[in-house]
Amino acid sequence: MIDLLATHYNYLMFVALVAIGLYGVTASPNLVKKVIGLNIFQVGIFLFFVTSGYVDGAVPPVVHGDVAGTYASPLPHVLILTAIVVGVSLTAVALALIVRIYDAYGTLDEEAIREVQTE
Amino acid sequence: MTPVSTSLAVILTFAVLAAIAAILLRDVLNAIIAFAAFSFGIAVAWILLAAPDVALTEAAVGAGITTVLFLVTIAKTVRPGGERLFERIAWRSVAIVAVLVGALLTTIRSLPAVGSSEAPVATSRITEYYLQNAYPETGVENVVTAVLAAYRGFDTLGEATVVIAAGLAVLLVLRQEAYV
Amino acid sequence: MTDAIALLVVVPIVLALVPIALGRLWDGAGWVAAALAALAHLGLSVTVAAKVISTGRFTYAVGGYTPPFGIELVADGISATLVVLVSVVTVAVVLYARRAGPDSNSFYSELLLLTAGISGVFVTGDVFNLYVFIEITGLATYALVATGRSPAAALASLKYLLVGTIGASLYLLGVGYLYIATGTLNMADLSTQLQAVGYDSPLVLTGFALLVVGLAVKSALYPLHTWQPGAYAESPDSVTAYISALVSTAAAYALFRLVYAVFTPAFDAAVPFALDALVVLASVSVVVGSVLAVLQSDLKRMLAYSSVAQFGLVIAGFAVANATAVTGGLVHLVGHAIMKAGLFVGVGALAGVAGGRTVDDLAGVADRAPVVSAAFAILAFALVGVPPAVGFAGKWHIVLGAVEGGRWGVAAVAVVSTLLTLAYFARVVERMYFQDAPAATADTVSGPDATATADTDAALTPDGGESGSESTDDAKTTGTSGITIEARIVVVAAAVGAVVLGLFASDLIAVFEPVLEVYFQ
Amino acid sequence: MSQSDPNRTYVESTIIMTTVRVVVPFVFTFGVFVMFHGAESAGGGFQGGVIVASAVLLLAFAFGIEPTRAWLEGPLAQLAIASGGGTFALIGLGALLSGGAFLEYPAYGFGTDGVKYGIELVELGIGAVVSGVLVSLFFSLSQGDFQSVGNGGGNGSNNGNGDGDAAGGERA
Repeated sequence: MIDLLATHYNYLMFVALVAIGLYGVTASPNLVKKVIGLNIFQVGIFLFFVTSGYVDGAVPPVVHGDVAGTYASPLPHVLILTAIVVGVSLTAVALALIVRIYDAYGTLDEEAIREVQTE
Repeated sequence: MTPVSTSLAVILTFAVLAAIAAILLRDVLNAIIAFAAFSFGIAVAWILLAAPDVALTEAAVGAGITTVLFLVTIAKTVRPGGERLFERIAWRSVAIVAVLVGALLTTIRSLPAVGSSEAPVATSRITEYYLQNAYPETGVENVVTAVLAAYRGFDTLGEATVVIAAGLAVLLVLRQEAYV
Repeated sequence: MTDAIALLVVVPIVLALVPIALGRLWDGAGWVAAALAALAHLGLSVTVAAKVISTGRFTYAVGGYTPPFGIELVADGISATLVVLVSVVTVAVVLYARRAGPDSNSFYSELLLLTAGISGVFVTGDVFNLYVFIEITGLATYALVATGRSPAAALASLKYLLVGTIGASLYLLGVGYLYIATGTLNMADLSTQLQAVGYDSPLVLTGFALLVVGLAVKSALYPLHTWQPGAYAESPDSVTAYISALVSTAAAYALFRLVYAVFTPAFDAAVPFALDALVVLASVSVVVGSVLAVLQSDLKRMLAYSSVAQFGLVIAGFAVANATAVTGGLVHLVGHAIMKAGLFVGVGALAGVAGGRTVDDLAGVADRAPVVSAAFAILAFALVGVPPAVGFAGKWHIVLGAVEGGRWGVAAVAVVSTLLTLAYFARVVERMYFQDAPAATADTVSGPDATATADTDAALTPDGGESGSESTDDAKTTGTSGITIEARIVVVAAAVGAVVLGLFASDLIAVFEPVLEVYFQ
Repeated sequence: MSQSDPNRTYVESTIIMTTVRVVVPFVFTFGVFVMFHGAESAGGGFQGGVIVASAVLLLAFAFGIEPTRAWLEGPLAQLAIASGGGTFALIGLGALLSGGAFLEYPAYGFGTDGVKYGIELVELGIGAVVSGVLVSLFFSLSQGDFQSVGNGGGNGSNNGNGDGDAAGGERA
């Protein structure tokens, strides 16, 4: 078990972040905090990818002609760069929606909005 | 444990604690500050994982722009009052999360060890091909940039499209034609 | 020639930039760009389809980089059919939106980006590239849902965004598991690598589960459908028509591609419980979706829950995993898109006449809008599965395949769902044709003249609803009150399309066959 | 930053304004540098675009959001987005015209250097898109008033004291 902790620590943290994020999205009564949870959820997945590309003692994949040396795999980095940009785009749209929802209902609390709606 | 993995473990633990704080703190402003700390910690983790491009992006996007957008949003809205510092625990969500966590934890043992040079990703012919051919084929030393713009340029076109779609989306949502 | 497949994605993106650049100078830039893009897309998709029919499946390496190092696009009988479907629906919706709205430059730009995203999902041969296109599709859809005027539209959009992003992220995590197990992202490469890794590896199984759950969220299977009824009901009619026809369709197609092109039937043979579980999930979705549809009084919500059921049926067809059932699933996927788009445009048009969107509001509407009512009824019965319409062809093959594969449960569920579909549509059609309009709503119609027969362009509607009220141009608002000529063309074309496609279903199946033969050797 | 009127949050301060005036050109240049420098080390269009956008954000924080918005009024952000996206797509399409596949840089026939400059142009295009979108995102969100202006809550000053009661304008 200790052994697993030492060799797979990043993956345990990935599970932790995904769990925290999913909890935040589903449990937070406040809409802004749901979006924060969504971001944490996504970063957890990014950790999974970036860890997969890491090799002990690796340097960043900037190659000057010769290939000698240990490099981190560039592909996961590329994928995560794309995913981060997708994530911030989604966050921006979510926040715009939140501003409009606030303007209409005067609150960001999920329960309070539900009450206003059923009135 | 090598020095890198110790500092990595420390910074990841810090990030997880900051994430927990961001979710549990009841005041939204405090939650956003905790989230910014979380993003900053994660950016450091990317550096330790030899991913400076990702680190730069995380720092600029996560700790920078996203935080500013969050702040601008809550500047327009009212924060929940009350004395409690933390949220109540929602047990129904805990159950949903437990299902996912349980499923993911069973796979941990099957995953290759962190930093293993035997892992399929490290030994993949694709990784090897990029490291060997990116510079001769594109003249770009940073392999990440070469893959991003050349080998997987179609992804990157899609990514730019997502950004444009987000810009348009905010306009459509707020219905103001002044910008974009 | 083969470049057309990449241009299917690029051309809408480029034309989406035109209204952004020219929007301030020229108000009409959006619609013109959208119309041009829709026609160009049609030309390109027909080019791709023609090439597939004449020379068979082809692939395209973007940037000239050989897969799996670069991104590969794949055109086969199925993806070519679906991109033609995208073109047709885009042409119809752009036509319809000109009068029905929302008519702004940003709207058309976003619609074009959505078109690009959906086209990308259909043609890509790379699992991460698929994620990018799924996210483009998602983001553009959230924005379009929020063009609805009510605050409820913003709430529905945010809910969709939260649930949809969780779904897409689970898909991404699934891709991560496959990548960490194999080190590759190309679908064709993955299919061989996965076999080498072993289908019973926990990583592969978890990857499969995550991909399926992620895409099930996106295609709105029960109980992951929670975003869908609100999003469909609160969107403007033109948006509902577009997303109901294409967005979940793209997700269901992605599921099909992953199950057959990446995991292949060999996976099903090695790990039968994976697809068994999917069969159960899909079957539950069929039954619950149908029941919920029967319970709705709001027409758009009824059609939305109907989609939950129909996508359950399509995915059940995929999960039965024999050539007949998969063919049925694909035919129903295409047919459902046409029928549902037509039905939603029909609801929008009829609501303009009837003055409301509930089942009861439609009482006696057939007298006032005979053409659209007839087309709506045809589409309704087509979706129920009355021959010769395409709904019959799809469901028939799913049932046939289920019986062939010994899945009596799926066959039974399909039959039950057909009865329930009949139940909710019969209720609507009965109101339309066999009940008199209540006096209250009769006032909103222009008068006794409007109850005249079909194409007499008598009525100029005073207040017929949101669609045709700005009738500056009499020539365009001919005929029955409040229904624009564009809406009529679209609904009638959908009805004709559903029947014609049903008559030529065997040709459609012949186009799919070579692709499926490869999977089911 | 509190929940009050954002225009009042930004108090004019000579020191901050002067500092920002000095710093902004450097930040801007650094952003453009990062866009180009992606070929040699960490960096690229996205990161550079974000930094350029943050230069504008700095101006907004120092001089107030409204004056900065007025200063940027005009088609600048739109043109950045359209031309950035256009650059990317046209480089891809140009390769088609030169007889290659979409985005096949070598098809231009300038050898490895050609590929490198093609990639840098693409990064610049991405940078333009990202900075344009982020700047307009920021101003849209910070303004936050949409077409419900007629209902009272206009001018971006949604006073934060009204808790609970549904602010006017059920329908925009």
